[in-house]
Amino acid sequence: MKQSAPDQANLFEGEYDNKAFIVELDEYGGPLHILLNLAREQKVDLARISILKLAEQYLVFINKAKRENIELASDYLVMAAWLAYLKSRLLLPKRENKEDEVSPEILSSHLAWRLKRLDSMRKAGEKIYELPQMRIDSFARGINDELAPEVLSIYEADIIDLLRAYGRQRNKVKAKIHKVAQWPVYSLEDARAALKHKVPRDDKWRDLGEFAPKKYEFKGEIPSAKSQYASLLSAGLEMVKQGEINLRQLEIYDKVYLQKNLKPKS
Amino acid sequence: MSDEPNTEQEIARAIKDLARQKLDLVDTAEFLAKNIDQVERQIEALLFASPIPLRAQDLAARLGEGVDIGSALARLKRHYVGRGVQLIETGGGWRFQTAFDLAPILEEHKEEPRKLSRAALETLAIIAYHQPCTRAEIEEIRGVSLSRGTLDLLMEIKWVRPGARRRSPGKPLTYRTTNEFLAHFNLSGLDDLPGKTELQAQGILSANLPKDFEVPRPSQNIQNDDEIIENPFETNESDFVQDFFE
Amino acid sequence: MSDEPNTEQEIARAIKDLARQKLDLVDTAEFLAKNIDQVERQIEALLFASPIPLRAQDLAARLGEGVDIGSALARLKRHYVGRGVQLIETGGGWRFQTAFDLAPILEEHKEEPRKLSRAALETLAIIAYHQPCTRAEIEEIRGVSLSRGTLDLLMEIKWVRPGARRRSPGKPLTYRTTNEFLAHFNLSGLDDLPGKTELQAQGILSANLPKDFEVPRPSQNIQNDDEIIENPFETNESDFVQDFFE
Repeated sequence: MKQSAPDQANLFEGEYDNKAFIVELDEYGGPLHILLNLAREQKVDLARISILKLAEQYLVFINKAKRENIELASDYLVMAAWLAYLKSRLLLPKRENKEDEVSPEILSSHLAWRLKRLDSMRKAGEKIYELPQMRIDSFARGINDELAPEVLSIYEADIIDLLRAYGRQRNKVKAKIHKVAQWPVYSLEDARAALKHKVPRDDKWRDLGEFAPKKYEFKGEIPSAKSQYASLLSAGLEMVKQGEINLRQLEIYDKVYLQKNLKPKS
Repeated sequence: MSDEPNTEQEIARAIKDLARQKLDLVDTAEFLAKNIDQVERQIEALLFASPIPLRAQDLAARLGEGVDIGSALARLKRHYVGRGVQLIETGGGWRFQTAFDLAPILEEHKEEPRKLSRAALETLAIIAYHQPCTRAEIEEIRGVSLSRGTLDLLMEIKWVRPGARRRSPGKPLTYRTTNEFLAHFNLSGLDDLPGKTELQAQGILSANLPKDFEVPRPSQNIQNDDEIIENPFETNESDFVQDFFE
Repeated sequence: MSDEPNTEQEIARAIKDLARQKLDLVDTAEFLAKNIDQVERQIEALLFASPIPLRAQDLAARLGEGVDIGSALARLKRHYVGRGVQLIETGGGWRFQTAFDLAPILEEHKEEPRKLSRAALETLAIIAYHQPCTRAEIEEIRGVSLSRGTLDLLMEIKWVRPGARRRSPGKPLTYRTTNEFLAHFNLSGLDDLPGKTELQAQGILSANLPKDFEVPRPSQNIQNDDEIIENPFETNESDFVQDFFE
């Protein structure tokens, strides 16, 4: 980490091949990190960096990357757009502040603050690693044959153990549910596809039952006639709504008839 | 006005620093008065960190030529006389060990930390999420029957307790987790148990679960109509407050 | 004549006994002069024998009521100042360990430092200084979404653990550092984290950004920490339509 921190300056100068570039991007994570490294190049207090300069450098960076045909994550491009916007706001003469707009100065001071926070967290991580560590700088007792006083509890388990145990069980249950879930129904999607395909060319009324699939068309168990009819009717109603067909039933308990709608609504 | 807290903080910090420096000075003075030589310190650390007793020649090999190991060992042994830890020479070499007369306070709790068995851990997890739940429900989720010992063990270590009886045929007993359970797992309440989304984000639950798959929120189940409160004195106040505010 | 060897033996034994008694006397005198109290000895032995750091309350549980553990620990710590072995308070517990300056002669026990990726190190630092904090907060500070493996790794090595849920919409899980983390880095507590006071004074740790400021992050919505509250009544609409017609 400390020693392996890649040299972002070099990377930025373009002394990279595509592969290394991508790897470095992974290492860095994202736009805020790139910005932070660019900001560090300005070698000033992070609170006083020029956001304008930073925005310019970042845009150059993005353009360069584009020229190199590097696939950039959308994060990078969104950040670029945002910075371009901020830059233009900073450059434009000041106008009356609209109520719903935050002044670019505030935006850029916040950005500077965020960079400073990220920077201090990064440094803090390195400082933690510089602390004396056990089994490196200091050692516990070597012999362990003595009685081990364990006062906390005899049984050890942590929350992760517990959650994993739970997950193991429930993931198993999931498989069971899957098997049960295979209920032979003629799905609405299937009915819709079949009906679309079979709509007659003329405007003769036909029994809706005629559009039911043949037995051999089903792969697994054959769904009940009721299921087939219900789905065909649902799909049919949908098509009526779209003006593709007409449906009619002359009286209760009678069959439902289907006809192609030759005069679709304009 | 706005910098007042800062000033106060700074004064507090300065006082702390002074106190620390004073302590350091005292320590240093004491240290100098102790007159511990470097060889003695080194031998002390070596014997302490070594997994096996070390012979004088082992120590010599580590500390280099011309070091008087013998007299340093003698000094070190003298230093530990009467303390809770002793420097002992055994057949194999020198080692530190606790004083014999203190064995009783060490022996008293000789138990080794043990891992909870897989069955016990799984049962515990199911009770935690699905409580109050019956033995039959645990068995249904685990897909195997529950040995008697498992629930007994969980109750013995006070992580699980019997709850009320379910108002269903056979009036089965339900089980719940205890406050000790919450304390051991650093949970401030049952609703601290992560839900489906988090379990999936952590890769603990499979990502492609059926839509109707649910991870119960245990806190929601606490006041269950199906239950008969068996123990009139058992009021679960904190649970009530939780329900009330949710 | 036949008892001559016996007499000789007896004389030899008597001399030996005398010598031993004299040594014992010297030791006893020295011991008395040392003025070690029994509690200090007991704590010394307990901490010495324990494979894990023990907290003051653990010691109290062993030594019984009415024992002033605190002052005995302080005396013990003072006693070990400057020696090859030190008494350290870390993560709420106490343990003996070798003095830092002696690490070179203990080279053979040294382990390879754990290598953490930059992402993991930053995440660790953010959790350490901002805890308890949620995944979303970590992502907000780093400006990128957190890959699942990073937190897993930190939890795997037991430096980070899940904490309580945040009482905010979605009840996201928070993360904390563990006592093992403190113990590994010889920190006596979270206040000892390097630069903590300075960072606090600068407002880096406490300040929340005003809502108007947000650097856009397209991935923000993809990995969402927020928990979906499972609704048992949530029905799938297309299913409903089918049911209706059946």
